[in-house]
Amino acid sequence: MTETIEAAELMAAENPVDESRYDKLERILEALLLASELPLSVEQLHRLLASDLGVGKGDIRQALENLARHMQGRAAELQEVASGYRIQVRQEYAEWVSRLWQEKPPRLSRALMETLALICYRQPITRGEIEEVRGVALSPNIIRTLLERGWIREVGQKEVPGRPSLFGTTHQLLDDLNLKSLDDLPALPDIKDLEALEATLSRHEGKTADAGPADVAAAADPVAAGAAAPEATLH
Amino acid sequence: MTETIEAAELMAAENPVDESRYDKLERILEALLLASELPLSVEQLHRLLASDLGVGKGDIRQALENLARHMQGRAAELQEVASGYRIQVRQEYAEWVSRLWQEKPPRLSRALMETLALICYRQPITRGEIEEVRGVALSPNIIRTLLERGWIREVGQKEVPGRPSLFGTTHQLLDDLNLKSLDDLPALPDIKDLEALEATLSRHEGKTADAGPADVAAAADPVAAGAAAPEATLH
Amino acid sequence: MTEALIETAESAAPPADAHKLPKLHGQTLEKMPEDLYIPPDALEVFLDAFEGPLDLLLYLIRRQNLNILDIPVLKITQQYIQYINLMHELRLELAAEYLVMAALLAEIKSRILLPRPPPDEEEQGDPRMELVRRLQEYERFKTAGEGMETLPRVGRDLFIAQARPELIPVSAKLAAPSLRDLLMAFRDVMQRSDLFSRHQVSREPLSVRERMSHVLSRLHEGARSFQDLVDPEEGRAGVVVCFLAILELAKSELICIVQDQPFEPVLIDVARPQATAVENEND
Repeated sequence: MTETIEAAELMAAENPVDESRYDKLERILEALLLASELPLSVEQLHRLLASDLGVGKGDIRQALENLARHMQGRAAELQEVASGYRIQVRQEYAEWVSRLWQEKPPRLSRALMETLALICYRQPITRGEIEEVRGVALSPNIIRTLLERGWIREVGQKEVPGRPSLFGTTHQLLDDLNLKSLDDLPALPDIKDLEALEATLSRHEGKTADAGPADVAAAADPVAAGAAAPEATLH
Repeated sequence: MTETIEAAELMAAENPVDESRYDKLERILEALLLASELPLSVEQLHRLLASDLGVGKGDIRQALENLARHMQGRAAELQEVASGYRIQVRQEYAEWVSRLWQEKPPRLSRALMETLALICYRQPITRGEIEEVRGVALSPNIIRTLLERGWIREVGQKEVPGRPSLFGTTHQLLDDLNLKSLDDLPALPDIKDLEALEATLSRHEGKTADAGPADVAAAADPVAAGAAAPEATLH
Repeated sequence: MTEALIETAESAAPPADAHKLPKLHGQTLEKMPEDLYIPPDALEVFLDAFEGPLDLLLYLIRRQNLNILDIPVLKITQQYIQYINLMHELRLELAAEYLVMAALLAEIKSRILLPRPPPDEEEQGDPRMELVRRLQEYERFKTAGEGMETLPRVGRDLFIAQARPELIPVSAKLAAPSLRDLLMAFRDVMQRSDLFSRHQVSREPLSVRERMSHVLSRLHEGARSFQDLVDPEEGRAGVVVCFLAILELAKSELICIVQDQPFEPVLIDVARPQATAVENEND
């Protein structure tokens, strides 16, 4: 169904002029960078593509250079940052972009939510420990955003080489989540059990909705009522 | 600090050739679409830009057209879906992009897709009506999953005893399926004319009397087998 | 596929094992109904493959390349009822819908086999008509569902291009996540890392974790005594939480507890890099 660009096709074009081969590699790199949440390093890109495309790191660097050149005059540019390459909107358009946020605050990314959740449950925690659990490098923007928003703070440093910062949650976060204390968050086993989790959530949502019609609906919903059974596990 | 493109600058170029004016509008639109997580409609774009750029909806449409043309040959494309325009990676690169994630998106079950199809083509529809067509009880998970994905929503209640919820589809579903409107869904296969059906059935009555060899093999005593069935179901 | 299944069944069930063969109406099914036999342990799997009785019926019809309008009702009815009986004999739990359909089919069958009913009864509608109508209607949506599954889908075939400026002048605050979103995110990440299975199941009061953060940040202003870190207004529970937090921090070597002289107040301080000196002493 999808017209995948075959490795063979790519290799076939290798001989006379390398142009079209690089063109395709360039477009695959563009696709990867546009879709990725995080910057991608040449090593990562090489790992993703080498076996199927038979390209070396040099080829990737060359194609990235071509990509950067082709993006001249467009609204976005290729930028190399510490952890690799990313495509970003040029700074001169930042003011326009910020209007989107004024209209509607941006949705919290999955990476940000997971990071925040880990800090809630595993604090005090270092960036390295978060990365270990999530299995991916953490974008510096995420910690920055969470700090700026006042949801987390640096609570100390871990006495290991590099003395990384330890992060913990703030009262602001509890307020924003409508919680009195972190103990109001469900315990681990209850999160594992989707039914118990739904029960806890509907209880919380009921509370915050201030016994409005939502409560009545929840009580009438046999699913919610059935899920309330494992409540015992909370005590 | 940021070199914003001033509205004035943009307006200044209005007179002799409109080319450069459209170019800038096009790039601002590109920046907005790349930065936005959700598709943006012409109305939204107009609201964001009109007062500063003095552009009309027609200008925006024209610039979007130019943008689509300029993206030809790139890895991403401009696509119009139900809730507006977005920039997406072309489908031919999907296989490469999906390598960025270790997990494949979960396959959607047949039950879920059949339910979704019923809601698409028969909305507004109740759970009971879905069950009637499918001939089986609907697992509560299916409706919940569809609601959680934002693909369906409750659009009202049917004025029959029990006042069951009526479900309909959302823009999100169309966006996720790359569609502009429900009309873009393939037409539902036709149902055979019921009169022709009746004719066929009566024609058949004669034939069924002389049971074929398969029938003989199927059961030594068809009457006994048939009579036993409902009995068994009653236990 | 069916052929392979029959072969397996034959080799696995020599005559001596006849008692293991499924029984129908108390009689061993020595000869399987044609093109019907499925090993007992596969039956459950087999049934799982269907979305209900209509789906099973459609399968029986399609397998014989028949048009819905041309169903040999009698034959299909018998096959369906045999499936159901077989599963019943094997004590497999059957969804009620399958049994309701069996009853309907049995009724249809008896109407075919018995003399034609008087005309007034026919006005109630031919049950075969109704069945064929339902089968057709179901098949439309089954097909539509299959069609929709193949449509390109965001997250599987389509990926949204995302790029942002490096810095966005922030004027709007990020909206707080809902508790649901936060917990679902946590669930996801824990499931991915499989920490659920390794993690102790006992309940760890999160307030201890929170207090650990709190104590640690207070200590950055300088060493404190235990009393300094406790807020008497919090009552017993608060003191306990605080104490547990301090123990937990000490265990993680994030703080050190020092007493310069006997009877001097115990001071709690952030762990200093001198930790290496302590290690040397231990050597």
